[in-house]
Amino acid sequence: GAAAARDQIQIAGSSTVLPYASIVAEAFGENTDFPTPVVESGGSGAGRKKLCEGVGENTIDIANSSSRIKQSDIDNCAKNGVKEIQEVRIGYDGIVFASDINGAEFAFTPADWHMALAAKVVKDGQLVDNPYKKWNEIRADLPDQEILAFVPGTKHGTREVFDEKVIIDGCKEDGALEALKAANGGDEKAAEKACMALRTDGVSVDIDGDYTETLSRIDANKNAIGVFGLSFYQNNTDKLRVATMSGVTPSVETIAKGEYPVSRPLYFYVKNAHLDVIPGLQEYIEFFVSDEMAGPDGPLAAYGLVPDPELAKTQAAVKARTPMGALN
Amino acid sequence: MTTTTKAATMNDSKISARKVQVFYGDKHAIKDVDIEIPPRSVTAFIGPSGCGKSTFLRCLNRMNDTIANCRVEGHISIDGENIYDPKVDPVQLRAKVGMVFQKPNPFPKSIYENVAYGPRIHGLARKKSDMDDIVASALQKAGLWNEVKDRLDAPGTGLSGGQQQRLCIARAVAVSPEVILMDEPCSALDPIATAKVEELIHELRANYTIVIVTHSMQQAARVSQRTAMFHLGELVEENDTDKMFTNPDDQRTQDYIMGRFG
Amino acid sequence: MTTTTKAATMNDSKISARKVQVFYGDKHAIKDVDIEIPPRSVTAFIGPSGCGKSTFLRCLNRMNDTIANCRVEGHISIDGENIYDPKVDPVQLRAKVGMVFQKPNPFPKSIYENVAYGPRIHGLARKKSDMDDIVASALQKAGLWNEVKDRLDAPGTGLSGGQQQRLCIARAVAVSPEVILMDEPCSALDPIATAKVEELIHELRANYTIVIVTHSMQQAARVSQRTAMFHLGELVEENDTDKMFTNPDDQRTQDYIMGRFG
Amino acid sequence: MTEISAFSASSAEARGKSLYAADERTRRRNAAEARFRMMGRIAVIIGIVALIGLLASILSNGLSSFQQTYVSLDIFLDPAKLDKAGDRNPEAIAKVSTFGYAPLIQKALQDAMAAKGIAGDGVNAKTAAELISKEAPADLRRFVLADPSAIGQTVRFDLLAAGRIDGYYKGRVTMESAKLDRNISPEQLMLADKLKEAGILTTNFNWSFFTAPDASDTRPEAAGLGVAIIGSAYMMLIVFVLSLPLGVAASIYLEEFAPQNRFTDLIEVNISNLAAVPSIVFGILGLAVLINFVGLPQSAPIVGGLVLTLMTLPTIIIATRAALKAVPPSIRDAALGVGASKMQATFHHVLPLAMPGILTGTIIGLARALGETAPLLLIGMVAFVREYPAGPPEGFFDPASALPVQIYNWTQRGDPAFVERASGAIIVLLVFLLMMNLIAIILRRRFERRW
Amino acid sequence: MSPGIVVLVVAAISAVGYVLGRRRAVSLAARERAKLHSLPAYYGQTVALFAAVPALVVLVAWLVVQPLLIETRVSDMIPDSAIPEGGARSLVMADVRRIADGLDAVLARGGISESELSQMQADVTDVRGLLAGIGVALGNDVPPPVFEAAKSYRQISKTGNIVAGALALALSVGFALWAYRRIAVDLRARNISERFVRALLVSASTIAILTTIGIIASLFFETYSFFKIYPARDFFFSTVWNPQFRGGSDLGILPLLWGTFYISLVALVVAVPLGLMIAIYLAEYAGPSVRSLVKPAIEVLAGIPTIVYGLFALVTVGPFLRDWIAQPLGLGNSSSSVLTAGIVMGIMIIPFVSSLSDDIINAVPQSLRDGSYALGATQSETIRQVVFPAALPGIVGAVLLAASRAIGETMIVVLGAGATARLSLNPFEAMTTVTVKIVSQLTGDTEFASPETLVAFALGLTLFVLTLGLNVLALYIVRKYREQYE
Ligand SMILES: Nc1ncnc2c1ncn2[C@@H]1O[C@H](COP(=O)(O)OP(=O)(O)OP(=O)(O)O)[C@@H](O)[C@H]1O
Ligand SMILES: Nc1ncnc2c1ncn2[C@@H]1O[C@H](COP(=O)(O)OP(=O)(O)OP(=O)(O)O)[C@@H](O)[C@H]1O
Ligand SMILES: [Mg+2]
Ligand SMILES: [Mg+2]
Repeated sequence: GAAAARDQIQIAGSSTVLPYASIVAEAFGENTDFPTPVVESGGSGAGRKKLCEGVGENTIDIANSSSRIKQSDIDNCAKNGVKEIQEVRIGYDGIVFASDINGAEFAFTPADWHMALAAKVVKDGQLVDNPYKKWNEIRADLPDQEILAFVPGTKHGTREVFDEKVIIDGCKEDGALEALKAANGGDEKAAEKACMALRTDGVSVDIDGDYTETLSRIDANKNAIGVFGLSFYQNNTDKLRVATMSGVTPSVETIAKGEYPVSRPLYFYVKNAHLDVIPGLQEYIEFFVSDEMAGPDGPLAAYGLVPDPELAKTQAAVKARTPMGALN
Repeated sequence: MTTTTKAATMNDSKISARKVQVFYGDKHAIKDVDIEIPPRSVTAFIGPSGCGKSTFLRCLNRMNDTIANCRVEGHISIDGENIYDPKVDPVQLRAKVGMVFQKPNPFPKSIYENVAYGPRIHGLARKKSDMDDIVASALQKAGLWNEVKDRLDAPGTGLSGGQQQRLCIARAVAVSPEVILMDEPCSALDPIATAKVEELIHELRANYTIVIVTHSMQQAARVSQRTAMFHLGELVEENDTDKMFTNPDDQRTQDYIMGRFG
Repeated sequence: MTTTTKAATMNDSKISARKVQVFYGDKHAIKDVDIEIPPRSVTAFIGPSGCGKSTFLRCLNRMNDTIANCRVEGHISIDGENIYDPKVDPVQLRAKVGMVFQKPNPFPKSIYENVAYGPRIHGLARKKSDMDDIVASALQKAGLWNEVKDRLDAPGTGLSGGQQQRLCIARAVAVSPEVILMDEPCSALDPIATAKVEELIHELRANYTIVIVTHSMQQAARVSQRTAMFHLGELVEENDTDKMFTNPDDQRTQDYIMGRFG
Repeated sequence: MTEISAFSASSAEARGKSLYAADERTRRRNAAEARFRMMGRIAVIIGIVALIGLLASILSNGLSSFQQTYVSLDIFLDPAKLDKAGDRNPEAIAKVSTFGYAPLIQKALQDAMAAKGIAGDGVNAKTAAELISKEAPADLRRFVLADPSAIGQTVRFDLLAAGRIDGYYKGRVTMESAKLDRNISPEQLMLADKLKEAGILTTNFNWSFFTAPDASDTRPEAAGLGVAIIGSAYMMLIVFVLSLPLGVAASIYLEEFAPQNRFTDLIEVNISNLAAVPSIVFGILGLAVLINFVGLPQSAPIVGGLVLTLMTLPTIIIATRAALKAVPPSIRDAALGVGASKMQATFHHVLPLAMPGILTGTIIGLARALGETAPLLLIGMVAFVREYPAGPPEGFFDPASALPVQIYNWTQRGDPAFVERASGAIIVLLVFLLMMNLIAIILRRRFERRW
Repeated sequence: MSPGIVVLVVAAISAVGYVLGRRRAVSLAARERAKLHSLPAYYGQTVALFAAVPALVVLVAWLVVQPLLIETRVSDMIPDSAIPEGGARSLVMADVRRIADGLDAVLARGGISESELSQMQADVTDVRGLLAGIGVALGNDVPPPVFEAAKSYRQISKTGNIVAGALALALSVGFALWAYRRIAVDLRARNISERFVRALLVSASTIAILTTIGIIASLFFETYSFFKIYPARDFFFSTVWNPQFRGGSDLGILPLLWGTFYISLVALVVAVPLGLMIAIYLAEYAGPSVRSLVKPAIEVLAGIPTIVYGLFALVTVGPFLRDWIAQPLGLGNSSSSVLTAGIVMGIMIIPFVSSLSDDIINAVPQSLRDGSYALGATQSETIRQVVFPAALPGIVGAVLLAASRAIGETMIVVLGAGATARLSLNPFEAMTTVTVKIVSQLTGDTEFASPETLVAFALGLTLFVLTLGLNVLALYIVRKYREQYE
């Protein structure tokens, strides 16, 4: 009944981390006597909220997150008695731009994207409503193809990276940031916000679903460009043609080396109070960050997770159960 | 004598049935009925309960079509046209041959709408005022007008049993069919209301053909010109009403009329 | 004379009603009716269609409770007990006061089940054979046995109008209530079947109290000891049947009986 | 009387005509009738065509998931690798992880190829082993742990082929796509063809699709519906057992017994409003009340079942009330008239007549409950679950997933092999639904009658 | 004595009570030559009910309360020192329960005896190993206080269970006897058991109220915190919906409400006529064999997972509408649109309209149809003017149900209509609904305490209140309309 004790690890959170977590969970279940952990999806935000619900059996042990924990989460945790949390960075997620396999080749720069999708762009020194209809209007060596982009919806962690590493960077590159700053009376924050405002005439389409939806949409609109995770692209290289960004082709190696710009770290957060209580929890997190799993030759890297160059540090921290400090 | 009467009405009979058989599943409800119903007259069907009067009546405007396991054989013609011919449109037939059912079945609508329904689907009224006239006169004919004239908007299902029966009569006459089949139209009526309906039948006789099922010998005698007597699904005798009630050909008729039956 | 009769029956009357008023929403359907119904006798309600006979009848076993907008005021008691008392269980009341409705309403079940239902819920039969006996005798009493004995499993809704009416009578007598209310029980019956039902009423009278609504003066005269005449929701006159039909106190009764009404 | 003769005269022209030849108005009316009927038929056809279209797409995508490609190998369970100490100590054997088993398979494959004289042709031992699922070492390890005495023997295994190879035989992967696909090469496919010819590679019915638990993204070929089917079955059991009686009871009260007053109006409005509440809100309710307040476990079918019950109730209640309302009052009168209590009249007469509508409500309500994912999202059932829940009733409290969850999850995964699995799961779900509804449909036919 | 067994025993007592009660009623009636007030079965039922209900109520209450009591008792036994740094007492208690369960399992296996167990000491015996042997995994070694607590936990809950069981059985037998003794010829047994059933019916219908309270309660607090950090005016009256990761989002509900309304409307425009025509065709025109095949087949439409519809919208309907209608007419070139989602959703909700209406139409008495046919009405006139109005109250219910389903749908909208909030009249443009945004904001990667996530609760509550208003309106209209006819 309800009084029975829980004996499997409960994990919740980001759907980006979910595939990696389930690979690890599966291997963990196979190779130990512990039951296979249960890995829920449901979003990083909800996962962290659940983690901070309190200490006890009917709360989860680990929250997967595709972005760093926020101060509000930590406060909430503290309020509910969840004092020690470990932050474990498991690697990096690459974000790639791809189009239909039979389409044209693209070599982008962040500025191209900003000019293509921003609501306001600088044209001939003037800040105007985005006039571009085709890629080659932006830069002559881009293909003569209508602009249509499927970008992650604003709920996705991917969108945050897209906004910051592509749109804002592009905004800086093409000079729109300066113009917007001038227009906003020098307010940097407002200017950045204005940078991120995307056009609403149907050229930039938000995707609230997942990468499979983007892929299906590209199937239905052959001349569209979609934003994908690296691992998803790697599983569908026969359907998608990846674009280079600033001349670099995205791959596990180029991202690990820091050459390809658009990537973000992935984390999970462990409730230390559960460590000695939930059977196998400590073993699981150690297993997760072990070289066998998260190392460059492990199954996670093979699946498209960019391994963390500082994995050894993480391993040590996990062994020592070092709780995370204040956010910097 | 019977045969001559028959022969006389043969040619110009309004409805004529030949060897009609009706089955409800296995049950043989009507057996080999031959009958001629003259136009512009009232024919009464009499006979003990369950003998098949309603069943036969329903054959005359093909209302039996709506009963799932009911099967009709034989030949029934109206104005010389076989109504069971596949070419015949039962809708047109029923517009021509109206019916008042044994159990009053008002629509769950207002009294006005109950009566106006038929004229409306047949397009008998151009204007609202025409329709008002039709409704009023139909209700008057059925002797219901005085009771309901103040509450034409009240639901027809909220009437008393006898009022519902008269409402159904009004509904049927409102579309002025050529033939009106009435299944015990006065069963729930008091003597005065009955008299009113009989008066209506009398009036209608001038232009219409009327078939009425009744359990009251007196009523049959009062309103009908011809009477048909059914028994156990058979047509025992069909004759002029006067003759029927004074000097029937068949012993069973005699017994039934005398109340010596069953 | 009326008053003395009333006084005489007052003490030992089976049913007594005082200042009964019934409203359907705004409509005042029964106005201030006072009546005493003696036990072991037949009381007939007569009156023109729509005058409130059924309404009043339904008050006597609280069947009006089921009509949403119906409101009853006044005082009705059976065997001296107020049936509208909150303590009274209407179910028990209805087991004691059975009813045959104006429109036959058989259950959509077999003929057998239609009759057996009442005895079953009242636990009147121990064994299957007891039940068979009850069903058979009830159907016999209602004069339906011969027509249906071979098809007791057939649905009750597949009977003819008159057969359904008798089925409902059989259903009501099968539970042997103390009082039986019959709303035009013979309206769809031929004279022989009517005679059979009247015979039944006669028979029942020895032990039961019977109230019957009828439109037939003859029937009222034949079966009832007392007659009550309603008009426009009022009780015009209540009297011994003999007196009522020969020398009524009220002019309206006289007119109605003579057919000079309306 | 004059106006009467007037209108009867006007209609007289319409009358007196032959029944064989329809007059103008009748023709128009008959045309309207024919149109109406045709509209009905078209509506039915649209419905059926939509159904067939959807089913066809599901079937064409999903039927192939009931087939699976296997590789049959004789594997030598090398004691040198599996039990170095040689004392068959279970704990020591358990120390060998699946990574330790992979070389055995690789070797067995090479041996089998050599025995059949199959050349690698540009496929080395490591890439050849990629033809075999990553699930295979786990299978092997499970086998050995269950029976340590098998170490040192050669055992024949039917191992799963990798997802891409499986897809090759289902037409999902072609030589052309393999050229572009970084997960498989045309050479590997050619090798697979040779293995197939040699009888090492076979295609069999995929029983494990129904029994195996979910698998991670790297092993689409191993993913099955076992846990999901159990989870759905548990939840539907709870939903059925609770929602039908509760729904019918509530409807009976509201329709047959409740007085017309503010309170019952409140209940009535509430119920129809609950029907309009998005299902995820029921998930919020489940999380807040059942998990956080009552303390029921996460990811458990009991919570899912209760949440879905609450979600299904309004549907059943609305359908049941409509059905009860449609029963003619004369039936109730008849029963009350012979001295039945209201309760008896309701249960003996009204309820059987309302049964078709009630069953329809149940069918539709359960169909929805079976297919819902959103409310399960918040109570933790949209999850990767590999452990089977225990038998009922304890199993109601164990983590489980559900069929729609599995479908939802699989459609989100990167490997296209999961698309096929998802369609297969949809077929299973529909079959599940039909089996669930079958009783209801048969019962409904028996209760249907016009009166 | 496990609760399951107690329940079985109570059930058995109640069954026996039924038989005996019945028998006693019958024999009393025979002895006193009187008629029983109710059927003998009802006497049996009263005894059975009295035997079962109080006992079960007490048992359930006990089961709810007992763990709480034991928890506090046992929890007191654990010194603070036994609680690890940063941990919580509740987690240690979880360990206690786990050990207690494990010990039960060990006992059940017959590995040790009860007395051995009471002798056992955590610092001597390897409890962890012992339990691991039977498959109960523990996170760490067992400190003695915890082990002692576990032992007494076992002990107390065992005693508790025995007491509860004994109490329940005593109540069951006691009430059964009392009810049995009370049986008399004029006992209103039927009324007693019917009153009980009625109480059941009433409580079943209050579940709706409880659910509503639960929903409001679970939405209210987060909504409240949302409005603390986001101005209500902007939420209710702004026409822009544009959430941002970094804050500073525009969260106006209006475009979402509009999308909800528009898409649902399209869905109903598709589903209601189609569904009604199907219902009418099946109930009035089709033969029994066609009907018995087509009706369940159409019902399958309601059971197909919405993802299938979504993909159908995305891959087939959307591009079709775009290429054949929207682009030629110059109405836009988006493959996701209100119309796409609406049409596909309409197909999905057809069975809600068709199957329920079919049952209702089928229940309209045949005599009404006969009345209409006899006036020379065609079948379609009869259906439209007599059958349909008579069935209307039920049909309204079916349509409301379909509308509700349309409002609550997410997957089809996401794939068919897109995720863009927009206020536009053009049905060929992408829009989205409140429900979609509830799901996506709730399951997104934004932090929970931000307005971007909390807005989901506000959306849920607003939608709840709005549909409540609509339902009140619908009830009012239906009532008013019905008053004319009944
Ligand atoms: N459910 C109802 N709602 C409103 N008015 C009603 C209802 N039932 C009956 N009435 C009205 O109440 C009056 C009395 O009706 P009641 O049925 O008692 O008449 P009755 O004497 O039985 O007539 P009949 O001989 O025609 O059956 C009638 O005017 C009738 O229209
Ligand atoms: N739908 C039906 N299914 C089966 N049998 C039926 C059906 N309707 C009528 N019957 C049977 O057919 C016979 C004739 O019935 P019908 O209704 O024609 O009698 P009736 O002469 O009108 O009697 P009543 O005077 O009682 O109305 C009866 O025995 C009846 O039981
Ligand atoms: Mg008849
Ligand atoms: Mg009456």
